[in-house]
Parts: sequence; C-alpha cells; structure tokens
Amino acid sequence: MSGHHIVSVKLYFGVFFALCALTFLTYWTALHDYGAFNTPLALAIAGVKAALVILFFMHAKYSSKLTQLFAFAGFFWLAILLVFTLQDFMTRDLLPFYFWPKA
Amino acid sequence: MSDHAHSTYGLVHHFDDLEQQKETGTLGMWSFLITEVLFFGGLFGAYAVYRSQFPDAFQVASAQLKVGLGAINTIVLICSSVTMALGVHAAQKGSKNGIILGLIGTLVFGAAFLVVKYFEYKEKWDHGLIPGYHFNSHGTFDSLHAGPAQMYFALYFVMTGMHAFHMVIGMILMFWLIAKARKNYFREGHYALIENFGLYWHFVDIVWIFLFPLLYLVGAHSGAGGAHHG
Amino acid sequence: MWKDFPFYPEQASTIAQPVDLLYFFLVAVSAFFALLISVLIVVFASKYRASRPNPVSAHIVGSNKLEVIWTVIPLGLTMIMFAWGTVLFFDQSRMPPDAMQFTLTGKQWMWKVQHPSGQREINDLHVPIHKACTFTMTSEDVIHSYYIPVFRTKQDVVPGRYSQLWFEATKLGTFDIFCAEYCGTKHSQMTGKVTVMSQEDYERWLSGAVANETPVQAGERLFTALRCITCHNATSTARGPNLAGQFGKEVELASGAKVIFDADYVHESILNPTAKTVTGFQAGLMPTYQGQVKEEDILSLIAFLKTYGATTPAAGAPAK
Amino acid sequence: MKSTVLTPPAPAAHPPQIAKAKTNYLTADFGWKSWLFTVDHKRIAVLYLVSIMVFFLIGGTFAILMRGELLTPKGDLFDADTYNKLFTMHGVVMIFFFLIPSIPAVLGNFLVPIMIGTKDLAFPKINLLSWYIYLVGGGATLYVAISGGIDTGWTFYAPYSSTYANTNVAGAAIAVFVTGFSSILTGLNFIVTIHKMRAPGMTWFRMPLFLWAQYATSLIMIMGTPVLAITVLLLALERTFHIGIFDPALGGDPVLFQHLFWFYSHPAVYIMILPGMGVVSEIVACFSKKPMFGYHFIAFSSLAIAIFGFVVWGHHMFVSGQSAYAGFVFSFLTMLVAIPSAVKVFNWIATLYKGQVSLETPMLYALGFIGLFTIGGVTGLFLAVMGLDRHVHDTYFVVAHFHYVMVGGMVMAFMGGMHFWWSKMFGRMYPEAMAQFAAVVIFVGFNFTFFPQFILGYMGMPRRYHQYNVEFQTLNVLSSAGASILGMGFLMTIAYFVWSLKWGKPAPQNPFGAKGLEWERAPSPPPTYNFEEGDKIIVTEDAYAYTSEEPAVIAAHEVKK
Repeated sequence: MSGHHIVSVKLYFGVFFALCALTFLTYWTALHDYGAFNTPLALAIAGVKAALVILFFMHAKYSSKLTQLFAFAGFFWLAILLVFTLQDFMTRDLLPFYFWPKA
Repeated sequence: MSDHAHSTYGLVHHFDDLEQQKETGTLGMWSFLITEVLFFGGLFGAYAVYRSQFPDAFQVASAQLKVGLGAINTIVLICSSVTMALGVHAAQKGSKNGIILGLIGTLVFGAAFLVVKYFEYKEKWDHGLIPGYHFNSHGTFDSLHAGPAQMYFALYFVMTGMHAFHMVIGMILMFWLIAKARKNYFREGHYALIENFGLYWHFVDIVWIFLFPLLYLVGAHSGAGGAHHG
Repeated sequence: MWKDFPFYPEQASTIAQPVDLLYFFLVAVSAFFALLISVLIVVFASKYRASRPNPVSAHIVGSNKLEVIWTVIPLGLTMIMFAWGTVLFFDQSRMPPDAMQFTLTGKQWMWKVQHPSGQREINDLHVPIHKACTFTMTSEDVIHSYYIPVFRTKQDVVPGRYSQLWFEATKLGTFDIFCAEYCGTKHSQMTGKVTVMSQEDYERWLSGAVANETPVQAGERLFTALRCITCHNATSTARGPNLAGQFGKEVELASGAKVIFDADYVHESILNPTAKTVTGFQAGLMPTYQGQVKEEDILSLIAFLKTYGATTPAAGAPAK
Repeated sequence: MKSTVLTPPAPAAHPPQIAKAKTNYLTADFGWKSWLFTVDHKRIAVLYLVSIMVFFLIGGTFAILMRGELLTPKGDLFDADTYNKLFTMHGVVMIFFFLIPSIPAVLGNFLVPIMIGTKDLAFPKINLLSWYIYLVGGGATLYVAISGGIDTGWTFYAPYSSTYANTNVAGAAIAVFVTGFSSILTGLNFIVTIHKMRAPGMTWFRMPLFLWAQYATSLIMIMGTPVLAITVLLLALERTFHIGIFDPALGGDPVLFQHLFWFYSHPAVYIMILPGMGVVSEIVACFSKKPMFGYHFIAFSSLAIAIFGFVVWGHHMFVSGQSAYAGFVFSFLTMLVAIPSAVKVFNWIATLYKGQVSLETPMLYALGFIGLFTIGGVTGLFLAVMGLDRHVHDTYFVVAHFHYVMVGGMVMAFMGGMHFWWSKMFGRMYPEAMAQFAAVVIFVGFNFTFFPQFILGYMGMPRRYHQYNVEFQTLNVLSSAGASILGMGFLMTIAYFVWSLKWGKPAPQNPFGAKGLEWERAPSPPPTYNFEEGDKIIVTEDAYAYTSEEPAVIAAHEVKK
C-alpha cells in the first residue's frame, strides 16, 4: 500500500545518477544531426526520465493499482489531445478521395 | 492496516481512520496532477502543431537559447527532486530534522533554478526576443523566420513561465511546510502533506524534463546562433 | 399551403437534392424514434399507473437480449447515416477538374469575388446554370463562412489559408448568400445575392460589366513582373524548381517529406520561402514577398500556376 | 437586558433524541458567518443554488431581450453591437455559470456524500474554495458585462476575439479561466469522495446511478477543463500582448484555437447532460417503484459517454478548414457516442414497464426529459453527418439542437431533481398541483420556443443574426412567443419554491417512498453530519430495491404470457 513501502536512500541516489546520465545523453545526442530522429530520440529519453521520476520518486511503483491508473490516465488523455489534433494538421495536404470514380 | 500504535492525531472528523484519510489525500493529489498534465498539455499541443508546421523556424529560434544553461537547470531540478524525495523519506522515518533538511535543500535548488531562469529571461529581453509588437527589434531573425520564431518564443515564455510559476507556488508552500515541520507537526505517521507536496514537486520536475529537449535541444546541432555554451 | 410554409429551401444545385434526401432519411428515423418513445411513455404511464387497483411492480432488472437489440439497431442506423453523409461530403470537398475558377476574399463585412474572366463583384455573385464553379477562398481579417442555402453548401473562409468550395447551379433565379460564421458587428449584414443565369445571359452580363484582366492574365503579368521566371525555369542551372505543370502534383521537400503543390503551398512559399524547400535546391535563396504582394495578387498567381505548363508549353517543358 | 437574566442553555434539560431531531444542517448554526465559512457540503450546495439562480435569471434576461429583438426582421430594438453582446453574454453566463455547475454543484454537492453514506466530501475546505472561485469568476463576468461587454460569441473564436473585437475579451477570458478551477475542484472532490469514502457495503454496483453519472461528469471536469483554462489564457495573452500564437499574419492557425477550445467544450456538453441523466435515472426508478432496467448498462454508458466524448470534438469543425480525413474520423466516433445515450433512453422506458407509475412533478420532468432529450440527441446526428452538416452548420438548426439538449435535457432534469429533493434540502414540500401546472407550461413553452428553430435552420437562417430575411419572421415570432411562455413557467416555479420555504407543508423523511440512503436513513433536512449520530451506515442491498426476488417468478411468468 502507498506510504508503507519505504524506498531506500541508495535507490534514490541510483535514480539520481541515472537521471543525470540521461540528461547528458540527451544533450550529447542533440549535438549530432540524426535527421528526422533527433526529436523522437530526445522525447524517448525524456520519457524514460519521466518514468523514473514517476516510478521511484513519486512511488508509483509501490502504489495501489488505482493510483497507477490515475498516473496513467493523465498521460493517456494528453495523448488523445495530441493525436486527434495532429491528425487534422497531418492530413490537410491530402485530397479527399472519391468513393467511386466520377464519370 | 492502521496499527494501534498510531493515535488519531491529525484525523479530520469526516474520515473513519487515518488510513482512509491518507489514501484520500494521495488520490486527490494524483487527480490534481491529471489536471496539471492537461493544463500543460494544451501548450504541448500548440507546440506540436507549430513545430510540425515550421520545423526550420523552430530550429533557428531554438538556437537562440543557451543549451548549457538549460542543461544545468535540468540537473539542478533533478537535485531538488532528490532532496524532496529524501525529505519524504525522512518523514516516513519520522525524522523531524530530516524533513526540514530535505525541504531546505529543495528550496535552495529551486531558487537556484529560478536565478538561472532570471538570467535567461533577461538575456532574451535584452535581445528583443519578447513576443509582442517589439519582437525581433534587434533583427535577430530575417523576415522569413520572424513570424514563426515569435510563435516559438511565445510558447517558450508561456511554457517556461507557467513552469516557473508552479515552482514559485511550490516554494511558497515549502516555507509553510518548513514552519509546520519545525513545530513537529509531521509526527506519528501524519506526514501525508509532505508526501503529497513531494508529488507536486516531482511533477514540476517532469514538466521540465520534457521542456528541456523540446525547447532547448531543437537547434543544438544546427550550430546556428549561440547554441553552444561557453 | 406548404408553399407558404416550406420545410426546406429551394433545391438549386446538383448537391441540393442528395442532401435533402439524406435529411429526409434522418427526419424519418428521428420521427420514428421520437414517436416510438412518446407512445411507449404514454402507454406505460397509463397502463401501469400506480392508481390502478392493487398495483404491483414486476421484479425485472434487465435483459441482455434487449440491450443487444437496442445497441445494434441504432448502431446500424448511425453507420448508414455516417457512410451516406461522408460520401456526400467528400464529393463536395473534392473540386471537379474542369470547372470555372472563381476567387473569393472575405473581409469585414463584404464578399469580394473575381470571375475567371476577370470581372469583380462585391457581395453579389453571377453564375451560369449547369456549370461547375469552384471557389478558392481566403479572408483578409477574421473567419467568415460562405453559405448559400439553396445550394446546400457552406465553407469557412480562414485568414492565412485557402479553402475551397464548389457547386453547380441547376435553377435560374436569385438566391441568398449569408455569412454563417460570426465575424463582428455587421455579421448579419454580410449577405448578398447569387443570380443564376443562362449561359447566354451570363456572357451578356460579363460583356456588360467592366472587363479586367483575368486572374490568369494578372497572374502571368505578376509572374513576369516579379521575375519569378529568372529562377523558376526548366534549365538545368535553375536556382528554383520549375513550376510549369506542377500544380496539384506532389513535390518532395529537402526534409524528405512530401507535400501537394497546392494553393496553400504556393501562398506559403511566396510569403515564407524557406518553410518548405523542394529537395535539391538551396534554401534561403528566394526572398520573401511578404508586403510586396497582396492576397488578391497571390490568388491571381495561383490561378496562373494552375494553367502554367498546360497552355504555355513554350515557357518551359513539364518537369517529367 | 441584564446579563444575570441570561441562563446558559441546558442540553440535559431536553431528552437528547428530540433535541437532535430538531437540529438540522440549516438550524445548526446561524448568522452570515456560519454560511460564508461553512464547510458543510449541504450548506455549500445551498450557496451554489442561490448563486446559480442569480446567474440563471441574468442569462434568462439576456435571452428574453434577444427574443424581443428577433420579433422583427429589422434590427430595431437594439443596435447590432448590443445584440451581439446579448447573445455572447447569454451563452457565457448560461454555460459557464449555470449549466455546468447546476446539477453537480447543487444536487451533486448535496447528495453525493449522503448517497454513499458518509459525513462530507473528501475535501470540505476545497469544496468551499470552489464556491468562492466561482463567485470571483462570476463577479468578473458581471464586471465585463458592465464594462463594455463582450461580443465574440461564447466560443471566443480567434482571430476575431484575439485581434478584431473591440470589447473586453481579455476580461471575459480571465473570468472563464478562473471559473474553470471551481469546476475542476468540484470534479476532483467528487472523484476522490466516490473512490474513497463509500460506506461499508456500498460497492460500485450498489451505487445509485446518479453517482455513476456524477463520477463520469467529474472525469470530464478534471480532464477537460484544464485545456480550456490554458486556451483562454493564451487568448488573453494574445489579446493583451499580441504574442502571436493564433495570429495568421505570423503563420498561426486560428483552427488550432478551435481544436483546443472544443477539446474541452465538446465534452463540456456531456458535463451538462450526464448529471441530468443521473437525476432522471433516480426519478424514473422511484416513480415506477421498480428497479432500474439494465443498471449495469446505464452505469457503463455514463463512463462510455465521458470517455468517447473526448474524441469527437472535431464534429464542430467540418467546414472550418479541418482536413476531410479528420472530419471522417470525428464523424465516425460521434456516431459511436450516440449509442450509449440511446441505450439509456431505452432502459428508462423499459423501467416503466410493469411498474407503478405515478406522475408527480419530478416524474413529469423526467418523462419530459426523455422525450426532449431524444429529439435533442437525434438532431445531433444531423450535425454529425458530414454531408448534412455542410448545410446546417452554424444555422438555427444548431441553436435548436443544443437547446433541446441543454434546456430540454439538462434544465428539465435540474427542475425534476430540485422538485424531487426539495423536501430533503429544505424540509418543506413544494405545492404539487401548482408544480404540475408549471411543468406543463414549461414543456409547452419550451417546444414553442425551440421547435420552430429547427425549421428556421434548415431553411438557412444563420445563427447570431441581428437582422434576418422577412421570410423567416413567422417562425421567429412563434419562437419569441414560446420564450415568453417558457419564462413565465420558470418564474412561477421560482416563486412557489421560495413560497414553500416558509409556508410549504413540512416534509416527512421520505415523501415519495423512494429507496436510497438519503431517503431511508437521513432526516429531512439532514443534520450536519447527514445521519443521526450513532447511525452506522452499512449497505446491504442493491440500489433501487423496490421489488424483491420473490415476485420475480410471477413477473417472468407474466412475461411469457
């Protein structure tokens, strides 16, 4: 249950060093040009960092299923907002197709 | 689960026991964080749309930021998260001094972050990069990029400004929590307040974890402008 | 008496009747369900009223069979509506290829239209019957919406972007044009009349009006005057992509992405040339024409680029 | 008076149970401080009730003025700017200050803790804070109304709102921003309360459907409202400092504003209707004296509506310049979200079957809701079908549709709920005959007002028109006439409610013989902690246990015949 599991100080420092290392990694990758992959890479690293913070600093790993669901729900709804907004902007250049050829 | 060593210290009238009270507070905080995710989410949505429409302008505009400062601030904020986590750890262990130490550490790192942010903002101000009628008054951007670059800086200031605002709120709350901790308020397992505040502070950290690559690193490899520190 | 109280406006375009048919289908479905529910309420409320002798409630907590029935039937009906409506909408969204090309600019609070032959009109519109007309539209200030009820068509007019609309009138007469998107004080006066005329009347009307150069001619003049051809030509040393015959085609950008060479792309490339540079060409060579060309000029350039390459092969052979 | 004459009250002098029975949440404490600093969810509900009624009357006045102007095709009563401000203020006030808080903040606040058998909401102080935030937002809106008004329409579309309007857009944006937090805090409170504070035995599937509806509504409140908050904040910044975020001159896209706006504002429509559905479920079961038909389906349909409601917002934007493929996706998903609403309607009807139906005022409103909401719902399909929306979008058809849902749905449910729980809230009965008459007046007036607008819309009359073509006049006059009947109905209702506070018949604990903790365990009105002291709430039966298993055999037998 939440609050009953005490995370050890050692683990906190482990996460801390991981976060610092990932920060350096994302900085380092940003200095190189990977074309279209720079941004996805940076976001993936940010995602891992955020997951570390949520799981260990925010104790989500040791929390009830309900809390985990709530932690997930916010990001899920954010994804809805982003995906459904971008689907408009991404498909604007496409011409609507005919369902059957016009005579 | 509430064991008998626990008194009813801190129990508010409408709860049955401390266990229920604590879980309620935690769930309330997580619900609040959902609203925070979506609050920033609107900004990330706007960012995603305009970044996809003006990739070049965003790259050029982003190159105006000092990546080094952003990276330092990232580390500073991670440190503040660790001290916060240690403060909560101390609360769980029932160490009054540990709580105060953790909070003060968090406060110091938070302040350091804002100081760095202040210098960044001031530099933007000096270079005429504040969105509005006087944007680009120093001619930093050619006319091709000025429009979308202004939108980039509008997003930059609103996103980092909202983030900084959340930090200021958090720091004000920390003074209050430190005062409470000094009065030995957080005892007998009654430390939900510290824990929930910790959740808030870590969330603020997470926002920055995403802001850093999205705002600072876009133009880092292009070499345009003052992208490199030092 | 239905003449005095019509339930739908006149059907004056090819799309009007199909839209009305769909409408009647939905009205029929709605009426059926509204009636069904009202009748059931009245019947149940009177038959099972509490004041009847020895009232008793049956212990019924649900029926999965019924739930499935009243999930599947409405779902089926809505899917029919969805498919039918989407086909109609896509037909209305895709511009017919050999139509008359009008341009339209909305501003507070008027509609400025230019005919393919160059005539300009404000608020009012004259179109020939049985001829597809497409409109390339933008706004100078806020969002407006060009709405002609008898043609059952409507499209928002958005500043900074182009939207398109088409119709083919099927009935002679004069009909209303409304602005349907709220646009400020005189929103309700941003109206006009569309007059549908026979082909001969339309031509007579055109000749009576002051003839300007056509949008295509104006575009060609601008294309020369702005020296676009200096870079955008078919030679191997050209500093910009050849534009002849490109309109409506897909082009590959330096970033690897592909975009349609359409009105929005032209608009963006003129005002913000580095935004989407075609692959193989250096970005930043082309200056912006922001402030040098007006929205209406760009509309003319677009009109020209649509024909460029097709009618003037001498100016540069099509790219491939 | 000499202090020596005063004797301290001696509680021991009275038998304790009588003293307790006489003290309820209304009489527990007196004076304005006891109200303004209360943390009792029931008192906060009453504070909300009073404040939303003030805004309802203000918004209603704007509506009546508009209908007055629309009596004639010419703009003769007001100039165009005034008319534009009227419809904008009507929308802003009614949506943000009446419809959204109406059922959640009044009935929800009052009933959620009682229905789950607890003493208060999870965060009583935050509950009070939400009311104060509401007041600040409402005050700011009234200030905007006086200081230049706002004329953008409640949708605040950029770039008209951000650049071209000459009215107090920034003020209104801030007012909406502030009010949003009141809604967020209410939603948050309900979610946590329903998760964590249920009495022993009150499992999820024993909860009254009103709570399921409140829970679903609260989800929308906390997930959607923050996006609206940041959107109007961006609008205010754009308006004040010209930061350029929605400015087409810089490359900004006004359609982005619409996406962000409708991400909240479409689900907000479900904030406005879901609680109404919850109220109707309670009323229908009670006045049929029968368990809810398909309880699980109604419960889950509320959640389905809340979740699917988030992915349909683009159906407001088919002709806005949104891509046709985005329209395709949004249109399809909108069709899906219609299904759970239909399921609810059929289940309500099936609940009447073989029950003991009595037509007291709450039931009249509930049945009216079912009919009008059906019309409002199916006409929504007209707008979600893309080919048809091209014609009816932004016409009076839209106006008629959402008033059938909002007034025909939500306001009817709110009225039904107020009549149903009035005795619980204030310990007095409303006058039944008068109330039934008013319900009929409202039903008739409503249909006269809004049905003609469907025809107007299909005939092509655009919405937000100050002047209109002569051929639209007949239907507009009909609509205005209906509005005056509707207005009379509402005034009558408010009058007898106020009257009943003093002269109404004292209410028994359970005047309608209803099931549920608020009826069976809480007195009318309830004491501060909702239940008699020492009354330990343990729930042992399902919601709506109006019948028992025993007669089921007979019922099944009868069905077979």
